[in-house]
Amino acid sequence: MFKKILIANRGEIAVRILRACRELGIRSVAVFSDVDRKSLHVRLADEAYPIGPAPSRESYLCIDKLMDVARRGGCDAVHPGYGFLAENAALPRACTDAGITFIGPPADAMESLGSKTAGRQLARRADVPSVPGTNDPIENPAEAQALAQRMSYPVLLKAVAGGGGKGMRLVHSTAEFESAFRDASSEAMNAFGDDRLYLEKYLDRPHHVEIQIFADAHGRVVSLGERECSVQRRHQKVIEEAPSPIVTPDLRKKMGDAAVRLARAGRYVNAGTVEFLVDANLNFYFLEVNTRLQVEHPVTEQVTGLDLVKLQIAIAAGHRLPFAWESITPRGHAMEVRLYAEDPDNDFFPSPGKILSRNVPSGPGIRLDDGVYEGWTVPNDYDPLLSKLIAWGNSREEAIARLRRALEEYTVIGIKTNAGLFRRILDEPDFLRGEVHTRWLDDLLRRPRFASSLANDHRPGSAASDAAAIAAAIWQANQSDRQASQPAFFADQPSRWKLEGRREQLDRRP
Amino acid sequence: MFKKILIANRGEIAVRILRACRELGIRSVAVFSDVDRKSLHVRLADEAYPIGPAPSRESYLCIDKLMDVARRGGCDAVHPGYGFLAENAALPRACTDAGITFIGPPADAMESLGSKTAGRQLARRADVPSVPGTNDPIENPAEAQALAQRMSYPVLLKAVAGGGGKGMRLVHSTAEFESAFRDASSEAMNAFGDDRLYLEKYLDRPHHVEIQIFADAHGRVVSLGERECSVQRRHQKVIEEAPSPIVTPDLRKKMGDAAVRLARAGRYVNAGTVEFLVDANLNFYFLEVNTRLQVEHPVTEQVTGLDLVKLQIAIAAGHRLPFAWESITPRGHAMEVRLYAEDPDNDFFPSPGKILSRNVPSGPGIRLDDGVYEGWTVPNDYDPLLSKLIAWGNSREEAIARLRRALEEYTVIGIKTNAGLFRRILDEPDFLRGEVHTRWLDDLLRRPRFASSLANDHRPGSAASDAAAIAAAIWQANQSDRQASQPAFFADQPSRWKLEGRREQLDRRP
Amino acid sequence: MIELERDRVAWRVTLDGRTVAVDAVETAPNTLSILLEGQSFEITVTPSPDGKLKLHTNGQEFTAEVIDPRAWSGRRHGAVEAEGRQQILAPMPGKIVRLLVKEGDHVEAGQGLLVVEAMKMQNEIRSPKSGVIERVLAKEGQPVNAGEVLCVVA
Amino acid sequence: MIELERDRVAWRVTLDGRTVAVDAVETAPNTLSILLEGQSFEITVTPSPDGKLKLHTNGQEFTAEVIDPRAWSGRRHGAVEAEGRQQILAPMPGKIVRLLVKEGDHVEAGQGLLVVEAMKMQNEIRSPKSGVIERVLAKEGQPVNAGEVLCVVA
Repeated sequence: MFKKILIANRGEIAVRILRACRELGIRSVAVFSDVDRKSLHVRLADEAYPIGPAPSRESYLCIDKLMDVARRGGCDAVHPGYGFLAENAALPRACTDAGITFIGPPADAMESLGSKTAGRQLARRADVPSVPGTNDPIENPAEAQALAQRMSYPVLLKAVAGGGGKGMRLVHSTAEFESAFRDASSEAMNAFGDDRLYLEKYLDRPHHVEIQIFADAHGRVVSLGERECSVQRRHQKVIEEAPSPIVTPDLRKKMGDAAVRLARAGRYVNAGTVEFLVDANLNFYFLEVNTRLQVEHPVTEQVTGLDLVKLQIAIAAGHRLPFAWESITPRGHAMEVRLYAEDPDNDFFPSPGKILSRNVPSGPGIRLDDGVYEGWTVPNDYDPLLSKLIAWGNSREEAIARLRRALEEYTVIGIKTNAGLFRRILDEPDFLRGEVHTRWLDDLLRRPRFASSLANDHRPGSAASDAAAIAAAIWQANQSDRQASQPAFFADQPSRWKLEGRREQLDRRP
Repeated sequence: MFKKILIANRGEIAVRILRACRELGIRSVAVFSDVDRKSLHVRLADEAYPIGPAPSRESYLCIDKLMDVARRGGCDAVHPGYGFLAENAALPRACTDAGITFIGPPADAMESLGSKTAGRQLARRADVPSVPGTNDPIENPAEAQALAQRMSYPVLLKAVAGGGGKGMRLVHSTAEFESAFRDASSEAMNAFGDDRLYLEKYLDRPHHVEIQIFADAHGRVVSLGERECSVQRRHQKVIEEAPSPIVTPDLRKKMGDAAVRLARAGRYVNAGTVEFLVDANLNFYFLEVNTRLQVEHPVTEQVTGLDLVKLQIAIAAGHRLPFAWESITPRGHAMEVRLYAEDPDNDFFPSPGKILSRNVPSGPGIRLDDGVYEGWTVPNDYDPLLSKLIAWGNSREEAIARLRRALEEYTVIGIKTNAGLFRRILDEPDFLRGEVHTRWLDDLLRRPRFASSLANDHRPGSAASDAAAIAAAIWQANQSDRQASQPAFFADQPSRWKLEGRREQLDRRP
Repeated sequence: MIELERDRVAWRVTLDGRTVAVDAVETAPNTLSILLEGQSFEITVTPSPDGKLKLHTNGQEFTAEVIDPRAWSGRRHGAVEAEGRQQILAPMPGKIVRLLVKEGDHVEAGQGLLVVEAMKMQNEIRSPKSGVIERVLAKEGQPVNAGEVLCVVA
Repeated sequence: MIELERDRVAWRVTLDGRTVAVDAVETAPNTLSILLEGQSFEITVTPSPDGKLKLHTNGQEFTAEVIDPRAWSGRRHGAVEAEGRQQILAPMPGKIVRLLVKEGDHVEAGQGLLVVEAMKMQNEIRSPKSGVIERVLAKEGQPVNAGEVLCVVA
């Protein structure tokens, strides 16, 4: 087993990895940029070394600096976490050159499975279905129309040069095809100076479901089941859960087998995630492979009882996957929310700053993968993920109830967070029924807040609203007293005074 | 189901219960004494009412005040937690009179199983072995000698009026019996004015193992497996775990069956714990029944996945135990430590005070059942339990590694805690092998600290010791600067000065 | 309309004219635990740059603006009393909705003199000193401008 | 023996005569994050009533006593300089183990003058001002009493 692992990352995932190291008796080496000296991962690591200025391209993305720390610190392995260099094949190559083990897939497997086009080619060879369509430009509209017929409508016409929805048309029937093709090509020409189109099957409100796989260096590949990650804001996952509310045992087996076939075809080793879209008829289509630990790995850990980071380390050290793992049965249900320093009133724009005080939830079924602490200043320079809050329950209902309870306990003073977004999502009937798709949250956020169902005590004029108004008045009164520093207004002698608050101005926010 | 539950308790268990209520959509009503207005359970409850001055006999033990709050608040059930009134049959009786459901056993079952002597009589009827011996005074020494022979030595002679070891003799063989009897009676006469003795089988280094049972109001009784609670300081449990490292599947079934028989015999309903002593030969002996939720219930929750408080509430509401629960198989291993505000340098005397700052552990496998928060002042008036820290792992080794890791992350400024005691226990080879008994910790605490095994970096002159010395010097320098308030010493301009610390004085404490 | 009154340890609160039992304590900076007729609320207060307050409780968010009537009378009463003859001025444009005193009345410091409505909020103007109402210039129903003399306490 | 020296942002630390790289920051009240030649320690400091410090790190507990030599020279150097002729007095009973200057030497404020050993600890006595050593009364190996004049800086 390794003696010392360099963690080439920061924030909650660096903390997650160093905790695994500590539990295994392996020394952990953190790295930090100039703004991260006081970061939690630096405080908790066994060793920590500076690697340069705040911009990540001058610190966390500098392979040379990382390898230098690894060598100086006598590390025998490197864990990349997720993000930064985690899917950059140059890092495993540099590790190999330095005689240090990379905790992740080999560089070749990373490249052959990690790139979207190479992954799709591999998927075709491994008999894993991808979203049907022409990846090459359409030469002949009539031929494309015939293909659309075979794929069955609706289909999407997309500009080869496109992006941002320009030159894109949703086609519902063969009758619409010709005019849609004309419109889309001319729009594409206007927008990009390139009128070429390609054809893709349109998946109506698909679920994002991904399979966690593990492969050892001895040819064994296993699936640890799926995660449902359909709740996304602009293609960014915000809530993940395991198991998926739509996946049946039969579908689980089919998707797991497909993911394992793909991993074998790519000679994959270590942890990986095969992402699929699943349509309403439970057809699944390969999307891409993430050749690393996922942000959302804890939900799989909570239902399987496995520690995926420790598994990654063991596999990198050459251990075999024990046979028993193929027969692992998930228990209960787990759900994760990603708590970000974001301003919900300003389109979830990052909102860094100093955490003046906070209450974090705890108790039965609650796990917090924390990357911050009270008194710390969230820097401006990186992804503003603060912590991941994970709830486990015997059932999906219990997991949701615990998550909702934990979110009520969670308070932060000093920075804005997206916690309110999750409270809102957890009240949505669609979500509670598990009927969400990858565009569901974006749709929801376009709807006015008051249209959604609300518990009675959310309404203005409720006890909560009264209490908030009273708190505002008292806070202001205390504040005035402090600013005035007039001892007469402190509690030493009864002082009668009044303060009036405009309760009419008290309105509820999302 | 209930609409509103009065929680007749405080601290972490009140928080634990109100969390269950919130997850079930039941309103929670807290009560608080004058010193508990700012307690966590008051902050987190849906409602909270004052019940009088700090002394518990004037607040938390006042059935009248509690019933008054329950009536005024419109509660339809009362949960007593543990301690305070939890095993006082007057509370369920008062509830019955008020037409409010008591979440716990009926008053009669509480009395028939809860008292030590009544419990033993019931155990005899239910064919559950107790520690062998004469519960009645010895009339005839010769007869007693014959009985001792039949029980097999060693045996204990104990003063009927006794306590504190006076009039007690450990007898190893029949040859010693007569003189031991003489010595013990005369000692008992001198100490208590009563020379009567009784005889009990001496269990050499027994384990404390307890069975968690649940019984519904429809005659169904199940065992949820055992907890090992042998690590005790003066008969007070400090670490608990599930499963027990010494219990075999066969023993688990036998003890579970015995516990269920006993519960049936006592017409028990709701959660209860049957405590046993287990000797080196895996013979088990009934000790007593705790007719309530135990402090250590979370370890059972972590391995079974059940929420015992929710189960209690469901059973009190008349629900049936589902059949499936009999077939519940524990997963992995869980271990709990009880974090107290205690001074380890002063014989673990309670050490209340203000929590100026703290870091609480989190991450995989860690659950914190918290009763306090930063900025709160632990009052002088109650049991100084701060929080329970529970670690779950796939194996006992992993649970221990996670607990150790979590304890390293746990820091508190402002009050003293017993956290260091657990770090010490978790390093003990006996404990790691599961070879502990009810007197093991008391023995350990009598041994000098340096005799125990230590990692190298614990020694003076180590890096940790150097770092601590440096931290002391820097802290003192900063402190002096602050007190002096001389801006010249702040970082604006380079200021050269020296501070010398006597590193020789730096010694390591337990 | 919320009115607060602080005695030795607790707040007495009037909510739309109804007195409610409120027990408020600060548990952390900008965090209040409020017991409102027994109901427990943990409320965090975040001041906005625009002077409004954001309030979070149990996952709900509210926005409030507090207007301190002490600012209106130009001083904080309850501390030392103002001395000499005092003109009571309208603190902002509004409408006199109620006169609480008439000329010749004896008033205590802090006693309400009249009620001004502005921005849909009613605000009581109180006496900065104990004394006698020398003159009342305001009339019920009358609109007033900021700075206008409403009455005089001597 | 630990010696500290602070430049603009960091501490330079000498540990038993060996310079070590230390990066120390305060992460919470009485909580220091120390990087000692790369090793990371989170250390909480609890002052005892007896003036000693309790230190916790990673579950280990240490006790330390810090004696600040600035107290010895009667002032903090590095701030304003003392003025006029200065007698350097022994701050406590001990033994002169080393003389660092001789009569006629020019010294800077803060420069070491001699080393006194007391309670098994060596403490450097430094000049409260820049100037010239007018007289050296102490001898190496000589025991001294508190308050005894050791040298004079003019």
